[in-house]
Amino acid sequence: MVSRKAWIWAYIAAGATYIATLMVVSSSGGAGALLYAAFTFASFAVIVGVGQMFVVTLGPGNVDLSIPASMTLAATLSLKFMATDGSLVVPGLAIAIGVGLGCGLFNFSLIMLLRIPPIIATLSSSFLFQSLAIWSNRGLRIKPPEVLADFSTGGTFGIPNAAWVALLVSVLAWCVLEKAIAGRWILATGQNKRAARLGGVPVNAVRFGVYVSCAVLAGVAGFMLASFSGGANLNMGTEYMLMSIAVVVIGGSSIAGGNSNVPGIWAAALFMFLIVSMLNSYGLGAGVRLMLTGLIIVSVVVLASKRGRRV
Amino acid sequence: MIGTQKVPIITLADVGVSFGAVKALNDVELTILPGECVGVVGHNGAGKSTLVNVINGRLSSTRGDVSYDGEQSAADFRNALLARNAGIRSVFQELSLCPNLTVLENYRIPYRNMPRRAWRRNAASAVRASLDAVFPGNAIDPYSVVDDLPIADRQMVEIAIAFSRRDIDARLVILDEPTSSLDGAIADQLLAYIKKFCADGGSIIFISHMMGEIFDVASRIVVMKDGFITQDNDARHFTRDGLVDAMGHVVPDTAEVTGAKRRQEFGPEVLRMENGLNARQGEVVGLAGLAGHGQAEALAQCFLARTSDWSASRDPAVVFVAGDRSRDGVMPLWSIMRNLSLQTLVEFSRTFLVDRKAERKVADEWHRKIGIKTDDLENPILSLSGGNQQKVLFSRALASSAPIVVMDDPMRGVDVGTKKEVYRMIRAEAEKGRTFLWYSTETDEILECDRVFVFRDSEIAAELQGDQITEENMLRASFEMQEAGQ
Amino acid sequence: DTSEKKIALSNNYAGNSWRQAMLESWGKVAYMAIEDGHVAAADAFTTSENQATEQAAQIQNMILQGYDAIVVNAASPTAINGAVKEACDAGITVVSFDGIVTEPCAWRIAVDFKQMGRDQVKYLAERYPEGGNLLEIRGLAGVFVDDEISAGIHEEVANTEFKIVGSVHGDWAQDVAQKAVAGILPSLPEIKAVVTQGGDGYGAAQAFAAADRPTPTIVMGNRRDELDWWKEQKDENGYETTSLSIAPGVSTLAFWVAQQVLDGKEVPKDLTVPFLRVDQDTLEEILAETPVGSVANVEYSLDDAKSLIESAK
Amino acid sequence: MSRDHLRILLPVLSLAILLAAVFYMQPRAMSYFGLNLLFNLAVPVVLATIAQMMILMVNDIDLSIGTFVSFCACITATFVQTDPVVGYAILFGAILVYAAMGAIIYARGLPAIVVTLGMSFFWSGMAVLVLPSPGGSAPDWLRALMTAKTPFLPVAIIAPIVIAAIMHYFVKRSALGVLLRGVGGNEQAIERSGWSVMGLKAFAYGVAALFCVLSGMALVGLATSADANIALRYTLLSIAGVILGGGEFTGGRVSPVGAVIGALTLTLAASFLSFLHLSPDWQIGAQGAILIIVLAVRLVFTRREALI
Ligand SMILES: Nc1ncnc2c1ncn2[C@@H]1O[C@H](COP(=O)(O)OP(=O)(O)OP(=O)(O)O)[C@@H](O)[C@H]1O
Ligand SMILES: Nc1ncnc2c1ncn2[C@@H]1O[C@H](COP(=O)(O)OP(=O)(O)OP(=O)(O)O)[C@@H](O)[C@H]1O
Ligand SMILES: [Mg+2]
Ligand SMILES: [Mg+2]
Repeated sequence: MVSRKAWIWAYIAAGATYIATLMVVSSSGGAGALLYAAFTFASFAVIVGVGQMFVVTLGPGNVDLSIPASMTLAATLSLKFMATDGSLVVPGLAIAIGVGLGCGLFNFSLIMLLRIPPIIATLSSSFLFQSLAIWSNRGLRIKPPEVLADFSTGGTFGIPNAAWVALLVSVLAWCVLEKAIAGRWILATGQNKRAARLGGVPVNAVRFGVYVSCAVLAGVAGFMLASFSGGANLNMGTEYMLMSIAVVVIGGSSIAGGNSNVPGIWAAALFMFLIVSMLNSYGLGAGVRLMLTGLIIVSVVVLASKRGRRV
Repeated sequence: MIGTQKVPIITLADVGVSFGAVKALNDVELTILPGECVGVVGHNGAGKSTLVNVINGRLSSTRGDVSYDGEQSAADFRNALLARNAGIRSVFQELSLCPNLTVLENYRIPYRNMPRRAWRRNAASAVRASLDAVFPGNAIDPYSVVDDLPIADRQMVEIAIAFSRRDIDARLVILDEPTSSLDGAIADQLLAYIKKFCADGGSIIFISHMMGEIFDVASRIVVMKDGFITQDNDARHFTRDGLVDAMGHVVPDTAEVTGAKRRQEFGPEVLRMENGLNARQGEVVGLAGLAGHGQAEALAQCFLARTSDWSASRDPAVVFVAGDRSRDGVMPLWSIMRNLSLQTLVEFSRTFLVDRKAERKVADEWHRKIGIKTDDLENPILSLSGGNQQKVLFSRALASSAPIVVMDDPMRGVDVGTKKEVYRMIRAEAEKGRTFLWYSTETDEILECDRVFVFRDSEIAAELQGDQITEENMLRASFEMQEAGQ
Repeated sequence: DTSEKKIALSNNYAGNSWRQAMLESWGKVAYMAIEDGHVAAADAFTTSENQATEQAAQIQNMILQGYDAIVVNAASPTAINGAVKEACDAGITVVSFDGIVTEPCAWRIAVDFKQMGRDQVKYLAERYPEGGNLLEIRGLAGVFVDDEISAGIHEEVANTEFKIVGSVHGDWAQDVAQKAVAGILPSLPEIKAVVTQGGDGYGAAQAFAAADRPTPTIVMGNRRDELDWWKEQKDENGYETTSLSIAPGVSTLAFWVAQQVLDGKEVPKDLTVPFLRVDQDTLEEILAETPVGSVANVEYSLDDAKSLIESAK
Repeated sequence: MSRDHLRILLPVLSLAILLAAVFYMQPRAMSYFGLNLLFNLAVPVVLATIAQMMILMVNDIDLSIGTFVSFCACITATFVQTDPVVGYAILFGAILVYAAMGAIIYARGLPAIVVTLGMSFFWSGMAVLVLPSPGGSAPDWLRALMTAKTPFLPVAIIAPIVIAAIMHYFVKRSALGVLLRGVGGNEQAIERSGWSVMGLKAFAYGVAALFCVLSGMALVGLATSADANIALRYTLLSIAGVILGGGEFTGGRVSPVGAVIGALTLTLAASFLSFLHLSPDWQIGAQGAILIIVLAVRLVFTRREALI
């Protein structure tokens, strides 16, 4: 079992990588710029990571592989709808959220009604979402409205706007998990679904809420990412499949469910960005970079673990 | 026995075990000779399971010496091996079969040096032989998967495996609450077998909260209290009341506890199920019959039909007390407090946030009321002894305001003192108008009920009321159709 | 006469605008060719994931379905050789394009990716004879095209005053490229130019803008949003660069080559198509022809194919 | 009929139905040549699925199978071809690394999903280092083995049958298999009986690695060469195969025969779709749809969960 404060290690790892990168930063403003960039890009990982965390907390076998496809579909449909028209930003966001809702509902009904194991259910639905995205827009890249692009690439009080959004999302998630009844229910369901049901937990509502909110967060992340990077791609978000799982687990959540951690997600997201920057900055090739990434992830996890086991 | 030159199978000298600050065992001196049947009694958390784990070598004692067959050994991890070679075998309090394997495959697991040739056939016949010897007339197929067996069958399998033939003969078999999910008839078969086993020179350590069973089989009784062995004497020196006193549970044994105080007046009918099961307000309804005859299913159905998968109610219609703790009750990663408050979260919280103060209040109240043996409710639930975990589950349900309480063999592993306390609480709650549905494998508990439904083959075979509620009537109703069918 | 022949397109990926344009071009030419009675069928198949193993299975299925020719855009130049060989052995004509295969029995319509890398650097060397620092954005590690373009770039850089100070993998995905560039920028000195593999230019430009660094000369990859951005910059401050990529319409060329082979024509095994290049002065013209959100494209007719085959002999 | 039998019935039926549909649409497939084409690429998938099954059997999950098979393929296409001794030594070392990973996962109580996720980056990096651009070539004997013209039934059919038979014996019949499944069913019970759960887990991981190595080699034998990304999809494919074959994520409930059939079904499902001539827009989605349909059929077979 990973210890309760496992995320300390993720922060240490992120900090160490940051410092190691700074060693080769040339310009004076480089340190700040790196941090700014790290927060910007970590934000997207945090938003999807929070959703994935809720899903993972539901217990073994629960993971949402449809995040990239939901992101793409939400981004494609909303950007197509807005068609660079700045006055349609709010309905555009509503569409992204609506698409997320739809994707989550679809996933949940596969899991609940057809009782398909979540990994496979979400994998299958991701193919369907991908097809929908292709069908709806044929891969055409439509620019986001000016205001939206400005917002998502800009910053407030020296912090990227994307990070503000992610911060809001993670504070909400933290409250749900630590303070709210719903959080207790999620944790209970993750440890022992049957016992939770017999203990008065509305397990279906819990699972419904978790899958739907994960997909909605993916929709929002897709919307923001598309606004940030100048349009929706069919292959946008591909890397967020592994990324979302990685930030959850490196961040110190027990994958067996029942024990989650929001601050750790931030650390892990920053770490995942900084490690790539560090290895790129040191001019290492892709092979070495991937290898070291893997080794560092494993070491962090091993270090964060408690020695020994219960009798 | 005095004068014979028997070598003790195991000797514990001044043994102590601590879990951090908790001293689970203190200054334990114990010697077990061949042919002895030692009954171990004690309140929940007295250290019985810990003692067992020291004897079978799974726990290293923090202090003192353990010697097998008279040979001294340092307390270390090799003890498990020594114990095995000395012919010591255990049936643990928490069932330890692999549910995904067949019965015969489970036989293979404790059998270290099993000959590999045609092992399936050999294993099947060994398990069969042992099952037949311990539980004559059972119909358990060695090829069936454990998961498909009812809990009573599983317990029978585990006991049979412990007594089965292997390369090293069983000399000391430790049974930690082996009868907790067996019904009376099957338990009697086990007791008879134990007597025979001891008469043939084997030894038994028998842990139980059923005083009747202890007096039935034990040649010697060891009383434990708070980690100490307080008495260790020939069984003849104890009386039932004396034993309960020795365990030191201070429960006022007032008259109102007994079944004689059964009420006759009840409120309107609050529950009726398709199979005819019904209950009135303020009534304690028992579900009896042989284990695995559909009582648990009926209870689950009653609970599930009256609660929702989709919403939690501030005033739930029914709450559930689990007997199979690890499967149906305990949240293993959580603290005692969180486990205790799960059911009532929506009841004591006014908003969608958890009201921590109210939670603490509820937990403290029940900690006191039901005597959960811990000094900090923030401790993990798994640090509690089995019986104390059960108390937490009890509190979880009783803390709720639900008018109907469904109990699935809830006293599994609860000590005598606490049982009485719980009976009293159930009575008091019933007086206040709560209705209880109570499935139990213990006749004593069924006798506490106002009305009893006897189950057979998932149907109600008899409804007993008032003076009809006797052990004899229940047994007759349980067996009737089986005999007719044969 | 090929009017009874059936041609299949085996495509390994449909997840970007280039591939979508490629499929669209194929669809157009297939429709016309069937209308005109050139072939009986020209079906397109796409695998669900960009994986050689899946594509190999797809090709095996096409063999079973009795196609006379298979046009392949391969996930790997070597990993589907087994399946391609099986197709050839079954008497099927295999024509590969863009992602070509090395199996000798197949035809290859290749773009010289190495040359594409070299041309980028050559253009930059003309602009900046004094050299400077280069940032290289690569594609997906372990993939043939990535390796070729990168090799071309590095070879040519050796002949110039340029120095590659940073190299990142953008996985040919806009958001990944942007992220990678943003991550490495703080550690880089002033960048004179960025060499890319197509589709990453706009992301790079955004990353530079976000880091408040002067915009270097970014070689573009013919995507409409890249061209748009270039046009914008050009109108604003006379920004100059070049843009080059393989045209998605090369699928139509592959189609006609397959048709010609089926027709019994003698066609050399290796054909080369030029890549489509957009320059400072052709920018407006090509921009006008490129649909919003898509890629600059040229499609080939039967006559184009015939003349290309002639010239290759 | 026991639950175990029911569990295997579904995969068998879905494979049979799919096969019937494929034969109906494409009678040509009903031949030695046709069967070989339909199934030969399933052989490495079958091997990878067995590897995943070994891991799921001990209650873990392996997200690095795809990259590890790719790595093995790269080694096979390079070192094993040019320098057999070095090549086999590397593969053997990789198996040891896997076994060590299993031991560490148990000893430190780590979530397997995280460690294997990390290792997937590691193997991927190693593969890129070994083979920066696609290439290499298959050892001749391997090529000959994978394309051998066996009498009556093609290799593509014989190999899965042999693999299923061996693994069925090993997992379901042998005394060691019982212990391994026991680890998945009730780790504590195994430990209480004095077995080293760490050793058993390491062993299970080692066997899984062995099958990954075989999968990589089979793949190279079929494809004639390798690249660093050649088998990435095997990770999800192998999980889907085990589940489709009636396995479960926890509790040590796996079926080697089911897993093999699951892998074959998945391969066949893709072929089935390409025979349908769907519009390119929907081809990807159809793969999802068919997975959903095949798994939804389980509803009919799995009895309603006892309680919930
Ligand atoms: N792993 C552990 N960590 C901490 N405390 C423990 C642990 N195991 C047991 N204890 C404590 O040791 C004491 C003795 O426990 P033990 O399980 O031996 O009781 P028991 O007599 O078997 O009770 P029961 O009748 O309820 O089974 C209890 O107070 C329990 O809380
Ligand atoms: N479910 C069952 N019920 C009754 N008998 C069975 C059942 N399954 C198998 N048997 C019989 O039990 C005998 C032993 O079966 P099995 O082949 O499994 O054992 P084995 O020969 O010892 O195995 P192995 O050679 O694999 O160690 C066989 O005669 C078989 O037909
Ligand atoms: Mg105990
Ligand atoms: Mg009992």
